[in-house]
Amino acid sequence: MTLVIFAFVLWAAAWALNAQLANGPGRNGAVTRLAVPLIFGATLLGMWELIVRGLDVPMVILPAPSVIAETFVARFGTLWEDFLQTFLKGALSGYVIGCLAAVGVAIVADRFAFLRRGLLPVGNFMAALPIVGTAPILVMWFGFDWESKAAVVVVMVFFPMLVNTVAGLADTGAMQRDLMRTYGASYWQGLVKLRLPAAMPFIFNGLKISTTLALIGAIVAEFFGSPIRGVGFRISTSVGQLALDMVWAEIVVAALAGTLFYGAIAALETRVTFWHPSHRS
Amino acid sequence: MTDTAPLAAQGAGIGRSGRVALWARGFSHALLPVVTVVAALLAIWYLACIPMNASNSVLQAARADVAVSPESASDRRGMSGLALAVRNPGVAVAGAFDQDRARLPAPHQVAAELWAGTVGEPVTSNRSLIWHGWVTLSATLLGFVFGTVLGIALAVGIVHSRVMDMSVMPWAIVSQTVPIIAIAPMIIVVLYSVGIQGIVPKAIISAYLSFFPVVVGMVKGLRSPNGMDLDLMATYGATKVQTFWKLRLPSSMPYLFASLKIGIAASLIGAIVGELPTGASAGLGARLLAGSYYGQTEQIWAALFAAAILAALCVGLLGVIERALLGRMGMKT
Amino acid sequence: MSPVISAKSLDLTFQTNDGPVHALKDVNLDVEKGEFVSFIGPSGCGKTTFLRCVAGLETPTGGTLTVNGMTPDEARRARAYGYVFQAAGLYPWRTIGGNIRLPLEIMGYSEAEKRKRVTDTLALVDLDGFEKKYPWQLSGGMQQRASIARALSFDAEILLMDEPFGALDEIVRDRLNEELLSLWARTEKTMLFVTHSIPEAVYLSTKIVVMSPRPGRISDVIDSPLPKERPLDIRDSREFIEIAHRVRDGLRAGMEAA
Amino acid sequence: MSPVISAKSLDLTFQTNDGPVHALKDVNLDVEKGEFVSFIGPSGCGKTTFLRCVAGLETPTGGTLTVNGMTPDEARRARAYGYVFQAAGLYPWRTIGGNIRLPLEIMGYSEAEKRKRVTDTLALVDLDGFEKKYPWQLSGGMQQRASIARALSFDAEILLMDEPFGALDEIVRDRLNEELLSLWARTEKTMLFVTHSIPEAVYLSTKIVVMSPRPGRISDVIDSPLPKERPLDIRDSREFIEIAHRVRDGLRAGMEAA
Amino acid sequence: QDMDAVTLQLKWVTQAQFAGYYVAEDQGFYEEENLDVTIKAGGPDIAPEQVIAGGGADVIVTWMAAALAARERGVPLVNIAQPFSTGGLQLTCLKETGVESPEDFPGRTLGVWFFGNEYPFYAWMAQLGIDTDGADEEGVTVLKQAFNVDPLLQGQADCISTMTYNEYGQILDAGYTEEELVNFNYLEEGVGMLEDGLYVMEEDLEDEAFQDKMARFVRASMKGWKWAEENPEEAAQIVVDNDMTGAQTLEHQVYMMGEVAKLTEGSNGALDPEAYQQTVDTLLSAVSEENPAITEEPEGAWTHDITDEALEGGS
Ligand SMILES: Nc1ncnc2c1ncn2[C@@H]1O[C@H](COP(=O)(O)OP(=O)(O)OP(=O)(O)O)[C@@H](O)[C@H]1O
Ligand SMILES: Nc1ncnc2c1ncn2[C@@H]1O[C@H](COP(=O)(O)OP(=O)(O)OP(=O)(O)O)[C@@H](O)[C@H]1O
Ligand SMILES: Cc1ncc(C[n+]2csc(CCO)c2C)c(N)n1
Ligand SMILES: [Mg+2]
Ligand SMILES: [Mg+2]
Repeated sequence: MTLVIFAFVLWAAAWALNAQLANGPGRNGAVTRLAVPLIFGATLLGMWELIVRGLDVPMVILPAPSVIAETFVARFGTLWEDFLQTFLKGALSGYVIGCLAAVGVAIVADRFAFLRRGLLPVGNFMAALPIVGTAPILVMWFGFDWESKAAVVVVMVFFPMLVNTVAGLADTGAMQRDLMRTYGASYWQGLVKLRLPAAMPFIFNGLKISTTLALIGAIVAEFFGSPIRGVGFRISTSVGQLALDMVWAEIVVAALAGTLFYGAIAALETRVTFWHPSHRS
Repeated sequence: MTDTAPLAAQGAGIGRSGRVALWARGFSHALLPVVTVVAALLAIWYLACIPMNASNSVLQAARADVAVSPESASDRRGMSGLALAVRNPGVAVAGAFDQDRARLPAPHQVAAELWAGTVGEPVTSNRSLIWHGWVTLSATLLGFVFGTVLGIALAVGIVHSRVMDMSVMPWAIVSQTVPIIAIAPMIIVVLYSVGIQGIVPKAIISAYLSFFPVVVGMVKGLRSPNGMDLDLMATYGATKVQTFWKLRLPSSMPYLFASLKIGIAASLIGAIVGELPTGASAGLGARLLAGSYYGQTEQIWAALFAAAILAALCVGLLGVIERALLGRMGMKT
Repeated sequence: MSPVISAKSLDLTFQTNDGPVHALKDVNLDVEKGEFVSFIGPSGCGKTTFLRCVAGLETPTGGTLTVNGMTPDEARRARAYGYVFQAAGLYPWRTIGGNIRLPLEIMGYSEAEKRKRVTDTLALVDLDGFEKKYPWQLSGGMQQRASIARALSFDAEILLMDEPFGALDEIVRDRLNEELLSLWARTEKTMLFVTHSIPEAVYLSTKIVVMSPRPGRISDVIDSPLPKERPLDIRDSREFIEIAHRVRDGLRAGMEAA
Repeated sequence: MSPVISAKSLDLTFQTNDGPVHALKDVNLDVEKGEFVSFIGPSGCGKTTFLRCVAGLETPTGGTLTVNGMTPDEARRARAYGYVFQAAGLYPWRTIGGNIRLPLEIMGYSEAEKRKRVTDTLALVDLDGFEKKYPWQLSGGMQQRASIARALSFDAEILLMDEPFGALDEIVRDRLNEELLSLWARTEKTMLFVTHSIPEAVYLSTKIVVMSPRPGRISDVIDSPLPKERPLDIRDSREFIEIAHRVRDGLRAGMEAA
Repeated sequence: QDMDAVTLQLKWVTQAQFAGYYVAEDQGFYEEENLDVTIKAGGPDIAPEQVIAGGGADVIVTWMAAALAARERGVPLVNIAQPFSTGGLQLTCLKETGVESPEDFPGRTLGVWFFGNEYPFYAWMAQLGIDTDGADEEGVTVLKQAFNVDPLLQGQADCISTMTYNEYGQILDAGYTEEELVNFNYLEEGVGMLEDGLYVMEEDLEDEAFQDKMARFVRASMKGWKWAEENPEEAAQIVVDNDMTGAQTLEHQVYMMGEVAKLTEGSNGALDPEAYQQTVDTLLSAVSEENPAITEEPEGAWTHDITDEALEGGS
């Protein structure tokens, strides 16, 4: 019980420290910006550890972070193999195919107003659907290896990407478009020099949303059949083996991969859409 | 009125009232393209049934002693559906649209299954899609309410406290990279062990997925008043609380609704995912899974479409509320 | 009688990422009760900044500034002034009446008082009958009048106006100028008015403050000899053109010195 | 010599959801080569619409309009004119140089030619050294000059300008007016210039077209007797004030008639 | 008077595999024993061992391999009864692929259920000396099979796991005949393991009242099983009535009941120590990294106390 009390003391202390940092003199410094969330995260982990130990939570219900960390190090080889299978083969390939296809279709839809007016409501509708539900079907169609995972990811990222890109391509000011007309620009010139650059903030918005979707899609699909590696595979079999430490180690892998993926796209966004008001320093 | 529209003007067609003309224009502008696209998708679907179901069509034909090529089953193994359909066009077309365990059921089969599941069963029956839909919907709505309340609360905190902004926001993003499907069974079991079961665990998964768009949207919304709007409040010597109720909250409404629409869709996904691996015995997710266990593809598709319709209804309803509320607030959407 | 607003060697430097910006330097100005003071000067010379200092929205980094003998912040809390921004800035989710009621709600007026004041100020700016309309249902000029009404509703002694007519076209602007003058004549408020337009400044003011940039300071203060009663075509008069000339010269001199 | 631009009983009606809007009615106008024509009139009188018709961005519903003897659409394809919009409208993802290069890329100039023209036009509008900067790193006045440079870069005979200085303050505006005049004198282009400001119209033009609204039509065309050489203080001259008066009267008459 | 509450966590969704419990509930056998039983259906990712460890159930149905594995991981499960005297797990192959005997496995793709069902498979492969890390001359490709027969029907696997009472029937339903299929029964291959036993937590058993409750529970459950064996049609109907998904068909459940009856036939509920020992030996014969079921001989993993008491009281 003392450990639990100590957990809350830790919380209060860390919060006070963060309040100091966030409102103190170095409030805008890079160090503070990094330190505050890290302290917050570390506090959560610390509380988790203390509470699990304090309440004697069984390992098979919730392992302590220290145990998870040990497993993470000890089984790193397996985790790496799973990461390659799920992330590189399944999620990433599906992400690339899905996003490219969506941008392609969006460009075609942008060319033909009729198609756009028809496709956009349908796309909006589809983007709101629980597309994960197609996972069992796609696994049946594309087999149990990474191809079916990629297929699920393609379907999942396609519609958000399509809707964003179409919206982006249309997001040019009337004046910007008129300018192109005064130059007697051709359709393709207008596309390359005006609409695609103008659409970039939207496209990146779609790309960012799609990162998490891609990961979820790939992992969910593994629950419906997979080779004997992969994050989703390992999670479901480890639950069966009551190896909860391994389950959490895989969750850490997924969260790390997802965060890095998101971060990479966000970094790319800052470079490509540096001109957008939200990115100007 | 000095300008009277000439008879030849657009939309002044003979024998049509202006309203009809306007409707007709709206139709050709908005509805016709959608109908066309949907029709095209249906056509593609029907066409796809032929190769997708070819191997089974051919197998069944062979069983019925119809000549097929190649003749031996082991030769056919490994051939693509398209190749089989090309070599046995008649058989493939004949068998494509009414199989029991089709790889891809035809649209009318799915429609029939949907019809049977909704109109053909009393709503209290465990075979009724309406009943299963309600099971999923109730978890969705509860989770949506949890998620929205949590999301708004976090957003209010983030906007007003710098510490929260700096520490919570990054972790909110990280939280969404955690594969919820992985923790879904654990959430359920852990809650089980503290005596919570039924709708609440699913709702928690829903809330987990739906709080994020609400946080992001509300933070944006609560920060949307520009410097001038805020300064105006300062010139009145308004308190933080007054500024929140009279300025920040009203101006966040359009953002709130935009994120609520995303949130409810996410919430529905959460409820279905919560029903998938955890052996929930009812709900659209359970239907989906049961369909998969017993090879009932029509049942999977019907559950999928039911979920789609549910999503559309939820989002549509939010849209109606949005228009009514923002309209009353004098904000055009 | 002591001045309503009194600035002594006022200084304000903004700390920005690109280094400090000296927005106001050694500004000295006294404004007496009932004066109409216009501020004119090129973009970035600190007109808005000065007004914001008076309003307590910005804190000077040097010198002293008193409003009604208090610090600007105290004056702000005492609701000593109404502020009108460049754009009307009405809240779109409130009707015109609701917008005018806003400060009254915040300041805790009684329901009856609120109703009365809304009706009164709407009449003052000639917008009776528009109480239930939403801002976007009104023209730009009407919106701007509503925003003036909003600043008038709680009857502050001082009115601070930052380019209130900047976004309007010349003809609407002329009319609003006339109305503003008559309002001022009736209510005897103290007015601080920022503008970019020389004719506007000359037409409205009893005192014109010409400012120049980098760093922002006062380069000339011109007391207007024009009578209080000013028909629109006073702008073609000899005196008017002379003052306008002096203002323009002041502006140009400021520009070249910078 | 036949006129560069010739409009005969031009008519344009927009079909909107609230019914038709008669934006231009029976507009007749000839513009000779090398003229500087200003269009002035209250908001909504059809100034922009007329310029857009000339540019082939809008299709008249009646009458005839020729540009260089061609239809406006042909003229557009032949890149007969440069167009400057009210706001600078530079593409934010391109540098100033990149923005000026844009029309050249589209029209397929050679790399060397592009480089040369960008340098030349930047010098013309006094922006040398800013080629590598992004639009948002420049002040509003500089952006507006860059957008003029963009319209000049491909050396069209006609320059259409729709309130290019509307968003700028009076002093910057004065300077750009001077520069525009000298540019016009040097290049002998034909200018069509929309403005809200009477002094600006009078100062710049050889011909002032006064328009009035509902429906938009030309209420007066004033040929300016001012010499081609115009120092800024010509604005205090008798002649200048007289023309300005006539323009103002024309405007007011148009308003009342509507 | 107050009835004693018992929560039973099943390993899988509602189907005739668990008919005995549903029958006992439906026919009032539990009530006769003064028990208020809640039957919780399982699912592909519900680990009953985890549920009972968390306190969500008093007694669970699971396979012995999974129960022993959990025991080694600190969830001290004890087998108190074994209604299934033999097992129904098998590997089913299509003849047309050319698989006739285990010698044909190398180079093939085999569908395997995980989630506790993989232990017998790995034990078998170890016995055969076949690698499981990829299809070549010595090895097979293992596919984590979802709980359906698609991989076989869609040609993605040469052999898949089936239960005699469920998936095998589905393959037949899909149009294949017995002659077109080859079955490898794990029991016959010597790597059978006890299925569907009843397990409780060791510390609970120290409580007399709990012991008594379980004895009554087992007695009533076995009565349910025997009733189900004798009345397969009615039992199937009871199962269908209890299935909330509405996905089960009576026809399939009758088939399943018939096959399940062959597995429960002859069991009075008491665990056969020999069968237990065979399960343990098989598991210990194939300890490896991917098959970490158990590493040492378990102690006290079963008891006859409950069944003894149950059988006594019943007779
Ligand atoms: N919050 C701020 N942070 C940093 N610099 C500021 C800030 N506000 C104003 N400035 C700078 O201070 C100077 C004066 O600005 P101010 O807005 O007072 O000018 P102004 O005279 O009102 O100009 P305008 O006519 O364009 O409104 C400018 O250089 C401006 O960039
Ligand atoms: N695309 C359009 N569709 C419908 N009506 C339009 C359209 N463009 C302009 N109008 C209407 O045509 C009339 C003339 O507009 P125009 O933009 O030419 O006026 P303007 O003289 O340029 O006004 P301003 O000084 O405000 O720019 C206005 O009543 C306007 O509402
Ligand atoms: C304790 C227990 N463990 C595994 C199975 C395996 N199993 C038997 S049937 C089936 C699929 C659906 O019928 C599965 C996975 C089980 N039944 N019971
Ligand atoms: Mg200002
Ligand atoms: Mg215009």
